[in-house]
Amino acid sequence: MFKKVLIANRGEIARRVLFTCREMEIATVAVYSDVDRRAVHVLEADQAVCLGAADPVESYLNIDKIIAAARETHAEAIHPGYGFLSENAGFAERCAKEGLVFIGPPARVINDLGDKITARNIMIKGNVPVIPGMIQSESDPAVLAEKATEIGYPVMIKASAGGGGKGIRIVNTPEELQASCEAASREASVAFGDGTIYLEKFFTRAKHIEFQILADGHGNVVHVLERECSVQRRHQKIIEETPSPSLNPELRAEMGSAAVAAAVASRYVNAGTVEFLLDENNTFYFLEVNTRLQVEHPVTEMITGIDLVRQQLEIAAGNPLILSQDDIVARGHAIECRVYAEDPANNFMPSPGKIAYMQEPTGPGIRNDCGVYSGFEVPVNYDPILSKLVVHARDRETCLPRMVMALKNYILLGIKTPIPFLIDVLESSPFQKGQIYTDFIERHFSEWQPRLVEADMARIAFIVDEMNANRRKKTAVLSEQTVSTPFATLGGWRL
Amino acid sequence: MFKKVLIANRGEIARRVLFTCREMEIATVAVYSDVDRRAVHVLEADQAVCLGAADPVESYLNIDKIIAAARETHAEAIHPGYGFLSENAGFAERCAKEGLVFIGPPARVINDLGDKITARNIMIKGNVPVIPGMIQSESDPAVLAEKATEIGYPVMIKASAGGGGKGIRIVNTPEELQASCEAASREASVAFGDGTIYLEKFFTRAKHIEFQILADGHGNVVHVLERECSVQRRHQKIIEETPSPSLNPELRAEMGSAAVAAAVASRYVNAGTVEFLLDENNTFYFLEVNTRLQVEHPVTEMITGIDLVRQQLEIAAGNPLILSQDDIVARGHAIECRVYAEDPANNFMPSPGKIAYMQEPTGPGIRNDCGVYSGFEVPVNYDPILSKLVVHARDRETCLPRMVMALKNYILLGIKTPIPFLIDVLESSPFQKGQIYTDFIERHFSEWQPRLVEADMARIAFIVDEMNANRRKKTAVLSEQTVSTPFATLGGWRL
Amino acid sequence: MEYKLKINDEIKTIETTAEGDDTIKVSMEGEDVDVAYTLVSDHRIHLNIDGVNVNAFVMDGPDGKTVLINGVAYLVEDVQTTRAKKKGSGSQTPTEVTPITPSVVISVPVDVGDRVKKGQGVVVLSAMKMETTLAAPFDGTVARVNVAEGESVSPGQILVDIEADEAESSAGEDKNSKHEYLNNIK
Amino acid sequence: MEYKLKINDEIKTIETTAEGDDTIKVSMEGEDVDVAYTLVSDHRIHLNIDGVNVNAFVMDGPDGKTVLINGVAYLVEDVQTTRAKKKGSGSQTPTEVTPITPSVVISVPVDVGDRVKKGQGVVVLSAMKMETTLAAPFDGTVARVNVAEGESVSPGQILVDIEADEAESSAGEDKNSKHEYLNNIK
Repeated sequence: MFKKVLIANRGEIARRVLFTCREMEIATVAVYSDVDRRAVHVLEADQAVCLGAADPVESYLNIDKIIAAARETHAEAIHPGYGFLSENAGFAERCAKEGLVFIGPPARVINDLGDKITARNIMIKGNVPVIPGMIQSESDPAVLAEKATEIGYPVMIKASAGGGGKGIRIVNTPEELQASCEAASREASVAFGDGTIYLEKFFTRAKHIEFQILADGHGNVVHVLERECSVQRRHQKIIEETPSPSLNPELRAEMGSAAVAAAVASRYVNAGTVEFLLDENNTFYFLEVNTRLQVEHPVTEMITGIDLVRQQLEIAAGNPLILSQDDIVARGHAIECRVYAEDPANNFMPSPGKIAYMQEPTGPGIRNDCGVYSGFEVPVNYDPILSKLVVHARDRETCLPRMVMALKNYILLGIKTPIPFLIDVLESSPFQKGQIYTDFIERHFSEWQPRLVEADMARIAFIVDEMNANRRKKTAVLSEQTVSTPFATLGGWRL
Repeated sequence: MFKKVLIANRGEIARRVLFTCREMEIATVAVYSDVDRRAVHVLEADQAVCLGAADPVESYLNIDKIIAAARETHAEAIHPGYGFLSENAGFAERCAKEGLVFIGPPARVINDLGDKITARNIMIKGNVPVIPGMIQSESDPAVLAEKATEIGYPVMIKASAGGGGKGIRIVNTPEELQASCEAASREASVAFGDGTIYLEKFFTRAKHIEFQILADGHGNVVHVLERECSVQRRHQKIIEETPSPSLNPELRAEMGSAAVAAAVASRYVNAGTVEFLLDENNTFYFLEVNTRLQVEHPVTEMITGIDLVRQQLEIAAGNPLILSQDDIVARGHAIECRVYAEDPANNFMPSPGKIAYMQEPTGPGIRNDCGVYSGFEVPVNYDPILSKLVVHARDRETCLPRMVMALKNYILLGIKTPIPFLIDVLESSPFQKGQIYTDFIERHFSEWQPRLVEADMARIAFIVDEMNANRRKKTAVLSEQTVSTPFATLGGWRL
Repeated sequence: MEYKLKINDEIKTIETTAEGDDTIKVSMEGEDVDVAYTLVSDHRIHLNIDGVNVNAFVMDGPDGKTVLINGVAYLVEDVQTTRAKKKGSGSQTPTEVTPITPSVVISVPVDVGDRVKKGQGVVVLSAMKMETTLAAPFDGTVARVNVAEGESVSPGQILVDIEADEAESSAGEDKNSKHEYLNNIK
Repeated sequence: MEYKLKINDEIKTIETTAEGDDTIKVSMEGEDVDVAYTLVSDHRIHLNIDGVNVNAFVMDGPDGKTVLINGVAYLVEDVQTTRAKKKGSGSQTPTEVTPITPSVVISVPVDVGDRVKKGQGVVVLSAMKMETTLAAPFDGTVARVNVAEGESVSPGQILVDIEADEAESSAGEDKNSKHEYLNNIK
């Protein structure tokens, strides 16, 4: 096993990797940008190397600097986490060239699966069902219009190099097609440096079900069950759970086999996730493979007892999988809520700022993979995830109140969070019944505002606090972050 | 199910019960003494009733006041936690008389098993192996001397009404016998109001293995596997784990059956724990039944996924067990460390006081059942337990570094804790090898002092802190609690 | 003491009388409640309101206090004190080009002298991977651009000064070629 | 700055030179190290000592600072400043009957006028369910009993005043009948 690993990421996921490394007695090297000197991963790693300016291009996306940091600290391997360089084939290749182990799939696999069209073709050859759509990218409007008619509206425009909901457009009528294709291509171009697009059938009432896979360098492949990730806002998952309330054992086995087939077809190595779309007739289609550790990996860990980061490290070190498919058995139910610095009542606008006070929920079956702390200033420069709150209980019915309780006991002052929104979603009748589709939020919660049922208690708390105001150290009053304006409009997501 | 439950306890165990009640949508009533107004169970319960003065007799042991609190708040049932009134048959009886459900076994069972001699006789009739020893209590020195010779030295003097290590004496030679019997009787008299004693064979290299049992009111009984609790200081457990490194599947099945037989023989109802002694030849003997939730119950919950408090509530409400013996399967390994307010370098002397700062460890597989918080003043009047730190991992080998990491990340300033001691125990070779006997601490750690390997770093931290001393709100300097004196000697434990 | 406390546009008048240590009597719009409280920490208050226990977490802000109860944050303003302090800002329609949240400037698709229409994008910002476009609050002419690409900006900071037309102009063609870059998907 | 810092009887002399913001040079007994630090919170300091990262949690106390590193608490005393402050107490043999820790008095097995021998129990205390017996520090006569059963007492408080014999007496029978109540199991 490696003696030292560099973690090329920040916040909660860097800390997550750090935990497992420490347990395996692997020394850790954190890297950080100028604004992250006080970030948890820097405080907790054995060593930390400053990369440079806040802009990711100068720090977390800067391959040369990261390689230099690994050299300087004599790290043997690099864990990329998720986001940043985790699905960058060039980075994986560079690591290999430098004699460093990239903890993830080989560059070839990242390349093949990163190009959505290539991935579709691999899956078709591997007998993995794919969504009706184009098998090559296109820029000719006439061809696109013809294909769209062939597939049948609504269609979805996707970026060939895409991921994370970027460069995606849904087109309902032929009239919108051309403008949408141009916009999507432009957005993809900005986000990925590649404006290539293609079309797929769009399913209005679909579910997003994904399977965790593990594949070693010796030809062993297993799937580690599914995750239900249909609850999304702006194509980004916010609540994930496992087992999926939509699968029965037969369908689970069938989709699990397809996930393994996808891994085999792409000659996959390390941990990955095969994403499927499940339509209302329980027919499933391959969507894409995420060639990295997934944000929502903890729900799988909770129900299987498997440490996925440890598996990644073992595989990267060349060890064979010790798990066989029969060893992988679910126990109970797990749910994850992503807690972002954002305002759920205002279109999920980011809400960076200083965390004046934080208190994490605790209790049996509660895990909070957290990247921030009281007094930490959440930087404006990166993804707004603060933590992933995960609960585990014997079944879904028990899991739901446990998560609601945990959310109510999760105190974050100084920034806005989706906590009240998440509570309302979890307590809603369609969620409780498992009627979850990718349009869940738009359908049920598009005009969501917090229910201010305890306003009178809040007024009383105000008065009591005011009467005892002198007990608190006077801190500089935080700057205004609450005014909503109709003149701010949301744009696309940047990498 | 009950609509409202009164929790007749305090601190971490009251909070533990509260968590499950909340998940089951059962309203909670906390009770508290004058010094506990700021205690966690008071802050987190739906309602709280003040019982009276700090002295347990005026509050947590005061049956009349607790019954009145239950009446006043219309609670339907009372959960006694552990300690205090949890094994008080009179309290259970009084609850029944008042139409309140006591969440624990019937008074009859508590009575029978609370008297160690009666319990021994029940077990002998039920074919549960007992330790060679007397089957009735005795006060005649001549008879005691004769019995001791019959049993063979060393012998152990035990209080018939005993528990928690009180009233216990080990006698190695006939000369010591009479004085020890007198001292033990006196101590038992003070602790339990009953000076009755008896003799048992003493095993120098024994292990303490206990089995969790669950029995409903419909005749269903299961065991929920074992806990290894051999690491004890002053006859009090400090580290518990499951599975026991000493059991193989055959022995586990055999002892589990004996535990079920013990439950059946005593007509047990609700959750309980059958304690066994395991000698060097892997022969096991019945020790006693604890007729309540055990401090160390979380390790069982971690490996089985069963919420034992929920089981207690279901059984108390008259529902049949939905678990069969085959449903109870271990996954992974779990360890618990008890974190007390005490000084491990000074004979584990209690260290009450104000917690100036607390930071709980977090991470995958870590659970801290905690009854205190930053700013809380740990009262002098009760058991010094602060929290139970529990970790769960795939096997013992992985569990150990996870626990060490969690202990190192558990910050408590203002009081002394056994954390450095626990780390040294966990990292010691005999513990790592599972060579754990009840004399473990005396044998390996009797002269323990902290290893001050990072003293130079501490000096540097002092300087940096001093240079920036003005950043901290000036708080009243805590009173001196560190001087050790040879003139303080330890006495017995009070209930 | 009398308080006039506003939450989400609803103002309630509250009379308080101190009772003993850590207890007050509260009369809210005619209804009387007894409140016992424990100051648990700097930010946490435990309340017992007519027998019901509540944990409130409180923080001061420029517009009042944020009170967090059971996962929901309430912004509570003291109308008596805040009315004087604030100068007609609040939640009215903005008249200035300023970010909602601390951000980094991605691009400024207008130049000094450009004519802009109400609603036209004038600054593109990024905060935490999400892009936001700030639009002109009225028809007018760009008088000054105060920021450049890559700069960090904060709420309250005026990024672009626009001189309003005398009257709301109804004409005004879209002469900014970079405008296509912006897409309103709201 | 020069510090003389004592941990567990070992005193080291340390010279410090401020370097830049949040960095100092430390010379400890002739060895030089570079220290960069981050003040994470009131009690937490992150140190980088010659490239090695350490998290230290620090609290002020009457005898110096408690520094917690990797689970181990170090009591660090500044000998230069504390020597003046303290008056010869410390860890010498105690000469007063005072509790180690806040406790409740269970019983006082001596009366005023009783002759006591060194080591004889004079007060039984309880702290957190554990009983402790305080013993006479020398042979003498009980001059005053300052506490009663059930009272809460703190370190530093003199519970029983004992007037020492002129010379160490060698006789002195055990005339206190309650003495049997005490048992030394150490």
